[in-house]
Amino acid sequence: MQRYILRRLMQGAVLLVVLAIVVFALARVTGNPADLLLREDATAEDRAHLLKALGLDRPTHQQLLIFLKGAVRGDLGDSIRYRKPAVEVFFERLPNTVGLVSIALVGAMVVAIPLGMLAAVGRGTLVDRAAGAVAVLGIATPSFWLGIVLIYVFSIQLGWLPSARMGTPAHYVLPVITLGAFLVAGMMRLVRSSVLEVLDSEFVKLARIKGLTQTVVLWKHCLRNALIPVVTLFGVFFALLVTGAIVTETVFAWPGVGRLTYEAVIFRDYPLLQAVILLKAIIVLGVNLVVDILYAYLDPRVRYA
Amino acid sequence: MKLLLRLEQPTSGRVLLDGRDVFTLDGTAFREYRTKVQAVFQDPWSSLNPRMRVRDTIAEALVVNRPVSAAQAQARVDEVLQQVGLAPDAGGRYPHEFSGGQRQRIALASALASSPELIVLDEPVSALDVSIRAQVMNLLKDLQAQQPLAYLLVAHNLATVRYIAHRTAVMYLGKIVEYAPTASLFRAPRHPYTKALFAAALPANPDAPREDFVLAGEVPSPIDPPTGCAFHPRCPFAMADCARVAPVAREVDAGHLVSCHLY
Amino acid sequence: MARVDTRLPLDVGPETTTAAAPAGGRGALGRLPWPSFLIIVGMLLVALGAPLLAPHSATEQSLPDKLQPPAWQDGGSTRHLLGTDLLGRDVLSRLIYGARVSLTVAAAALLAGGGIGLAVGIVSGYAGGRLDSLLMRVVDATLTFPTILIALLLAVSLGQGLRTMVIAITLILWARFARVVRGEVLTVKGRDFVALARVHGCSHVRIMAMHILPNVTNTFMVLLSLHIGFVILVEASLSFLGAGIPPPTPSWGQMVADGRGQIASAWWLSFLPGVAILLVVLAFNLFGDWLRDWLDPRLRQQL
Amino acid sequence: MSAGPVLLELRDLHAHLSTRWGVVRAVDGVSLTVREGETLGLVGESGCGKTMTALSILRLLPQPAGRIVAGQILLEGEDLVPKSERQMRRIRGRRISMILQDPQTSLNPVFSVGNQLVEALRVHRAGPRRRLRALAQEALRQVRVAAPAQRLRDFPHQMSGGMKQRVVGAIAVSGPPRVLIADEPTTALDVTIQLQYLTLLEEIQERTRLAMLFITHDFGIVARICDRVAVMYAGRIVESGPTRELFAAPRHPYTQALMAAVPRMDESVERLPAIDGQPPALQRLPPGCRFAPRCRHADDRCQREYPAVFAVGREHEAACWRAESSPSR
Repeated sequence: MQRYILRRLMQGAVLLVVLAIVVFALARVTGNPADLLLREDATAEDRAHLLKALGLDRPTHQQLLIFLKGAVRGDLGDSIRYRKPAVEVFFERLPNTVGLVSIALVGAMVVAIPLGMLAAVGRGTLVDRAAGAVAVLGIATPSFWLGIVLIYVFSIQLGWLPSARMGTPAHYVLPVITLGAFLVAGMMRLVRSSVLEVLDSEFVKLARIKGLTQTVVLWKHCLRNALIPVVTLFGVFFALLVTGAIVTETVFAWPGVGRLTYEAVIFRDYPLLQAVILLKAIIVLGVNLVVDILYAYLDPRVRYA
Repeated sequence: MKLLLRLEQPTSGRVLLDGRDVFTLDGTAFREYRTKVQAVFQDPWSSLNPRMRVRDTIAEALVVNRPVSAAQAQARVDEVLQQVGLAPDAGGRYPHEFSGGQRQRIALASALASSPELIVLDEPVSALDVSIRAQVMNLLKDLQAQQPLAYLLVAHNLATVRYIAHRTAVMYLGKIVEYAPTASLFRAPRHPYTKALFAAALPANPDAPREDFVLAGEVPSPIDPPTGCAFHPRCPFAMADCARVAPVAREVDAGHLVSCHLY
Repeated sequence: MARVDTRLPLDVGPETTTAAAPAGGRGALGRLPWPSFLIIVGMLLVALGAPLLAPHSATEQSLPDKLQPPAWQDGGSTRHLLGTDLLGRDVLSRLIYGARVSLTVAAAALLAGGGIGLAVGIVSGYAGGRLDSLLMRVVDATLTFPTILIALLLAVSLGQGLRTMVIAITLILWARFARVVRGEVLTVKGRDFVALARVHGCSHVRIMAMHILPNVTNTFMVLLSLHIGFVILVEASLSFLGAGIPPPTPSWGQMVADGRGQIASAWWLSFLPGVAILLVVLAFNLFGDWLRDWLDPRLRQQL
Repeated sequence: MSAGPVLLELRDLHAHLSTRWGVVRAVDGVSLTVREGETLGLVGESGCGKTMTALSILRLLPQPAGRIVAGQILLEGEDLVPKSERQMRRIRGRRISMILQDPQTSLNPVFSVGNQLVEALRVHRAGPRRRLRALAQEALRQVRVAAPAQRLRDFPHQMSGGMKQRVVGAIAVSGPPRVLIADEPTTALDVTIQLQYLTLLEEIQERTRLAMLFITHDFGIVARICDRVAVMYAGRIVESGPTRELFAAPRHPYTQALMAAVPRMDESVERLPAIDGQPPALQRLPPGCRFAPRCRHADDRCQREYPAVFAVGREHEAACWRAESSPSR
């Protein structure tokens, strides 16, 4: 197990270096990053000045080395917009996103797992159809649009809930629903199909031959087996959300890393975007590793393999 | 078996066809080999490409190895379809329209198309139902009677072997432990493993004597076979030598070879 | 031609009824989802005939006409059936032209991403060994990385536009296709007819082309249909974030974004393009589900 | 082995499956009896309805496709068909149990063997964990698993197929049930392991005197362990009788043809008489005798009318018009 983790960490490190180089290269290949920073009325002198300040006047390979060295030390350059280290900006925002995402994920699981199981057990019944319809809708609804509709209905028309920024617990409600809608849909589908698969298995047949009650069959045999893909998905979702709650955070002006990413794009804050992407990659890799370890714990076949 | 079909490479040793080493063949000689050796596999549901017409499957070995015209290929397809007892219009259809027994006939037809010298039959009837099995076994016998054709039959069912094979080799963990004319082997099996196999095979006769020669233990992994005679850990007659020295084949009867320290 | 397992009529084992049991109440064999189908056909027609169908120009501004509500609301007029935006542009016309953008991006990205994925999947699965593990490592790395970030990064560095959008989505798509196709190739490869093809003397290229490819086309078609909705959503999200097709070319995601500021006074600006996205994605997804159930029920578990 | 009272009796059982290919009459009027301490072999080719018969008895037909449409299932005289799911749960495992065909998938891969065995024991008896654990060890010992204490901690994937099937056997007889249904339990096993397993089943039966319904397609297995045989074809039982008598003088043309078509171990045959054609699809059954299209003796009546069951010997019955000439019952 330790060797496995070590190997995974090594692989992750390689991946990060490759990604860092790609991010670095993209900025250079497509033009000088300095040009993105300069105002349109900047003079050639301003430009030269900026180049020197950013170290862009040195040969490319030196720039790369400096960049990588800095990255290893946790220095990914300064944000242009915020005028402070990009890493610092990122970590200021991170807790807000993690908070939002955790609530949405846990909420979605609480709804989706029982619902998915219910749909699987009552395959073909009204419950199943209703759940199926909800899932299909949830997946097809663009979350930015859902967010705006929710704001319109609950903030503007009804005035029940705040529409933007953080503060009270009430601020969480709409963003959580927006994120959760998609999550519930995806999870429910997955739980349903994996429970169905388990229900059709021979060992469930044997469990029923033993005379076990439906409850035990469901909550012991089905849940554990069906949870395996869900756990995988949980990790994937968590990573995706921490990195990809961009849309929701933008809609609700949520001061998290997603909104930060959006700002970096809109204001062409390249150092910040660079930092955000690399840091998010680290989060994704870390979460995936944890998921795989958890997976091995849930499924003994993996443990000894 | 996979080695013989050159689907995999051997670690040592040679495979000879008509006296030539199969693994050194290249170019035209190898193409020729591909036409001379054909195969029929166990599972009729997986051995036909569902997206190819029966005709194209049958003609494949011909088309890819020899310059033949479409008309020649078609003629040959009709010929072999008739040989395996299928209607000529079967060629234009897709495999899913056929039952297991018919599919196995198609598989046989595609093996026959290039007029091979040898057909490897890997458990050709074990996936078929009893009532279909006899049809296919009879067909195999008829085909051999009509043309010069050698079969290498791989089977675990002793009755099938007895019905089709002229000579029989018994394998345990990758080694041939006994090799004899079928009649001789069934009259007097010598190797303890062969005996155990015979005891374990259940004749369809309630009055058959019960030789309760039940083997203990399970088959060891072929990756790490036991030393000496691979069978010694399960052999009721194992002696001290069996664990150390691998036995060599000895002829105990006309053409009847056994690899066992008892003989 | 559907791959129908002809064993079923004979073999009444418990396993056969699994496939036979009504699958979630939907997806009965051959029952086309008509509403979805109509939406899809409608959208195709609208996109193709946009210049003929659109009552106004999609980009022409007319400030006096700004923020007119849809025809059925007070103050609405039949001149602008779905109202106008902040710059006085006709919403209906913009929606109609927006369909073009969505479909163009979807078609181009699916063609490129799907094609690459199919090729990589077949080669990777068939070759196996080191090439396979190398390619799959790349696929995994691509898949773990969040979609939207890739696109944002590209948009910022390559500049916004149709080309960037297609490249970005292709980068995301190929890995998804490659993984599923490879899995399918592995099962096809394990079947006896592939070994027999080698016994028959077929070359590797012939085996891939004649034996593997035709047996993964169903899967590929299903994958394509199931990803149309996904691509449209990604395109809309990127446009919403301002990293999509640059204005004034209308795209649905961008229309939702533009309407946000007026949500309190002119709800239709954000709402209507969103409904369009929802309907179209829904239609494509349902159609894809149906196609999957019809062509390849086994895929249900994987997708 | 002397046979005791009838434990399991099926009376004209019909079970249907609705599939997308139409209604499959998987079990179409099956009647049979199994006595205490007796093994009845249910023989037939794949898809003839053997497994569905077994699942019907346990009321575990695939849902919602499968359904018992008529007939009675009498377990010690008590009809199981009208029983609720709740009542059935008390019966399953304790009074009637089953061994499934494939040991590889019969055990849940994510729980240890001990966990699954204890679970089966706990269904029918309460007790402290330690005691159940000891009982589980004893159960494994009885199916001749070496080092049971260690094995209990193993996960299924760490065991060989034969070993897993022993565990499944231990679970099945832990009730201990009065009736055991074994559905091709050795088909997935090696020949040499198969004999070990059959011997084990015989031992268990001798000890507990349970009634066994043994489903197989292999006449060799039937000859070895069954007291009586029922031959099934296309959803119906065409012939049944004591093993020795049925093997010596099969009366139904299907049984005759089937037995003749099996190559023999003990004698060399030049040519086997094969049965032409193939079994009918169960959703498109012919109106008369199901075997008529393949039967060389079939006449008009066979095509029209399904034959009644005629007694052709002591406990020996055949569903064939040609058996009518024998003393009818």
